[in-house]
Amino acid sequence: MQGAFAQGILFVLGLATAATAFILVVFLANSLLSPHDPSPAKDSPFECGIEQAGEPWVAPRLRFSTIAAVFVLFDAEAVLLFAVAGGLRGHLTALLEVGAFVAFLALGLAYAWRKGALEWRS
Amino acid sequence: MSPQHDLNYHLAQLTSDLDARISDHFEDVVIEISPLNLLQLAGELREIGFDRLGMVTAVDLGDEFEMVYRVTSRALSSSAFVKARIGRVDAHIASLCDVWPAANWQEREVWDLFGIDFVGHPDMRRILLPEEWPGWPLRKDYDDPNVIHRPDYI
Amino acid sequence: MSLEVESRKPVVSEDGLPVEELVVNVGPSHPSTHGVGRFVVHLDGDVIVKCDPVIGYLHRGIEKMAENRTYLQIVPLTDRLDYVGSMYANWAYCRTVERLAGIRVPERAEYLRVIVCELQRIASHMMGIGAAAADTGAFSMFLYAFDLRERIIELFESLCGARLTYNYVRPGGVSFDAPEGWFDSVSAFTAGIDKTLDEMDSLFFGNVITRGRLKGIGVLSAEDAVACGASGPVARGSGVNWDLRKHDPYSVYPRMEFDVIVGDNGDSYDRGRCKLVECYESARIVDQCIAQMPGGSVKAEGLPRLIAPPPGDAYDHIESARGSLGVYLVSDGSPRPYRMKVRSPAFCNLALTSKLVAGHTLPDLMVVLGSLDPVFGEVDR
Amino acid sequence: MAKGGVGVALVDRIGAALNRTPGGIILTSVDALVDWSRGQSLWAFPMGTACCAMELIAASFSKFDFDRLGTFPRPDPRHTDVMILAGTITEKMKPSVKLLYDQMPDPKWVVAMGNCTVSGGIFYYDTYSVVRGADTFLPVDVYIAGCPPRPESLQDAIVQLRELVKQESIAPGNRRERKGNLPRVIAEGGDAQ
Repeated sequence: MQGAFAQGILFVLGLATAATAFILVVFLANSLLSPHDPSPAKDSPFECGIEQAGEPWVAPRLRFSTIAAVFVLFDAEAVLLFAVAGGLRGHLTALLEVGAFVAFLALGLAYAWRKGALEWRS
Repeated sequence: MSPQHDLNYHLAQLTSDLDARISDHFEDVVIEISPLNLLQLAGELREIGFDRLGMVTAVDLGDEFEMVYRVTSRALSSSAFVKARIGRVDAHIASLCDVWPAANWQEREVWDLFGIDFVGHPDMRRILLPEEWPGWPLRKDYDDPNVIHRPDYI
Repeated sequence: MSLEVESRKPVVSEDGLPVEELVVNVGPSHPSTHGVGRFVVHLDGDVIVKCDPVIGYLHRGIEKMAENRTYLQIVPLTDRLDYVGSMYANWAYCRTVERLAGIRVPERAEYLRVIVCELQRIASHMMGIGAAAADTGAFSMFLYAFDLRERIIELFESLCGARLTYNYVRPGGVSFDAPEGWFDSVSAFTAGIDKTLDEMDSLFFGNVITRGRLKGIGVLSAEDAVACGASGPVARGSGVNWDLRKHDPYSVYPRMEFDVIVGDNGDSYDRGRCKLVECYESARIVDQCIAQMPGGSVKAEGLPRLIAPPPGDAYDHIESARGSLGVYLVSDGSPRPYRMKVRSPAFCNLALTSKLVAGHTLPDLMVVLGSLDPVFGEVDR
Repeated sequence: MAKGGVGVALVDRIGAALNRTPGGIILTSVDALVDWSRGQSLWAFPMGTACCAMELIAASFSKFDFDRLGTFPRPDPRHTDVMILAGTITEKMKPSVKLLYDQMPDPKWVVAMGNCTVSGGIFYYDTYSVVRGADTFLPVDVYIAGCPPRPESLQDAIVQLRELVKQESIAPGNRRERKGNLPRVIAEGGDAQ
């Protein structure tokens, strides 16, 4: 058990270092070999060939906040379901418990849907 | 009444009210009118059935401009040219945007290239050339230093 | 030239709160404005509050140039007007010159002109539909459409040697007679076209995503279409039954058997579909032309080398892929026109953008532009 | 790293160091590798304004297939190496083209496609709003004649451009110096550098 465990750890460490090494080499080579010629135009935002019209920092619209909240809620639920999904196989009671959890959230979704929270435009 | 007869009746009535001169040109009718009652003529034509304004353009005749409009009536299946002459200095004429919205951009183009002002136009700006372009290019007396004129081979 | 910055004024957002608009330049260099148009879009969230088209980035002053060229030298200029459909751009100009100078065109030349113009209409529609499809994400449709367009360009290349700017239709007829076996290759092309068009129809217009994206976007009522001077598939998409080939017939179109495709609810879907279904009709016209093709010369006899029409003016127009393309010529008796005005359908159709787009979201601007299918050589002249 | 300051110094020191090795063998081999990889993947910014844009589209589609040359059209100047000027440049469009050229990262090249960009072409005489030739305000590397040029000649231009790419070097000494934005040919009275 000990050998297999160590082997697993070594494999993960090896993979991690190989990945970071590859990325570092690419970035280093890129920054070293490419000519650096910074100019104000290069830093200006690209807007189809015209200087930027107006301030980009505009307050986001309120109506997007509802759909964002609903998304975060059900995204968190999905994460929890992934965590539990592994142990569900073969235990009926566990299935019922998770089923109740999902049912409550489905009720919430139905309510939000009917109240029009999912409408893209009010 | 056949459409053609219907059209002649209306046109005859037009000449008396607005002293327009009617003549034929290939299969179209040419209505020459003074710029003062152009707007009234346009309203009348719209009632008769000329619901489509095809073309708005100007011709620089040297001492004065000639505005040329072409209107089409699908019901009467006939088309008519409307011509009006305006003086060269401080050229202006009534805008037909209220009668036919199609005139909006075409009048802006005539303003842009000829410098003819359209009174009552909702958005009188240059459309093709940059805003601060000097002069009116399509006028005959437009001289631009960096225009290279084509040598006369023939 | 000032790349001016728009002034921004607060607007009451849909949520009822006073919030500033975001002004975005969908500018001259943008993949889905089909050329160099710039649309200054005032956004509330992603809803377009106001869209102000700025054009003129390809204004070369062709009308001014025409005043210093003879009537024959202007034909290559008209190629560059509607560069996606140069054949019928030439034809519109040549018809006006023939009417002005009283030139009679032989029958065979008229038939060749109709064949070439109908093939050009299919090629131009392929460009229009393909670009519109690419804007909604269906890039494979662009490749399909371009494959069909390339086959037509090959036919034109074997006919007059050029791929895009043909200079083929001249005042008084056409420049070359059809080479040996050209009609057979055209017939082979039109025979196989129905299958390809059906495929494209189901691939793009049958697709549920396209229906979702295109239906109900940029609705243009029939009265607005006529009042705002729209013509061609843009007007016919709204139910306006007006096609110059049928309602103001010219050349040999009265002898042709074809029907006018009219949409019913005037949204981007109908405009696009009208273009595609028109291609079936064009193929039918080409077949009929080849069947009725007379013999004889392709150029008018006794044509002076230097056309100098009597003083006067003339206007003539044809049904191009974008609408009624008209040319108004004023002649003062010299071999150079005194004034040339091109009535450009793309210019008038593009004027509808700000009206059609208000209230839709930003991606719908691309869909509406795709359906209006502007070609900026003809818009800006 | 300071804005480009230290990075540039580092590159120059390395380039100079490689240069001092006997015969600069390492430098030239690194250059060869870098230039080869750049030449094989020149992403194009299609500055398509008029008819040549149609040929540029036709060239990048299935029949003529630009992609086999590694040239992929990208609508954003940030992702591209070559600006392909396709179509007439008018006075109103000129500042936008200049701005887009400046926004492209180095190393960058310009291909002037079609007579209008080479010399104003058919719109040379009698126009008030056409820029007669892109090299009056951009350093053009490859000129393609034709109105519009055939897609094959456009692709030949990319192949020729690879010769120019091979002149680039990471060491400051060898780097092909650009005399600002003035076109080299006209700047030195006609003798191409």
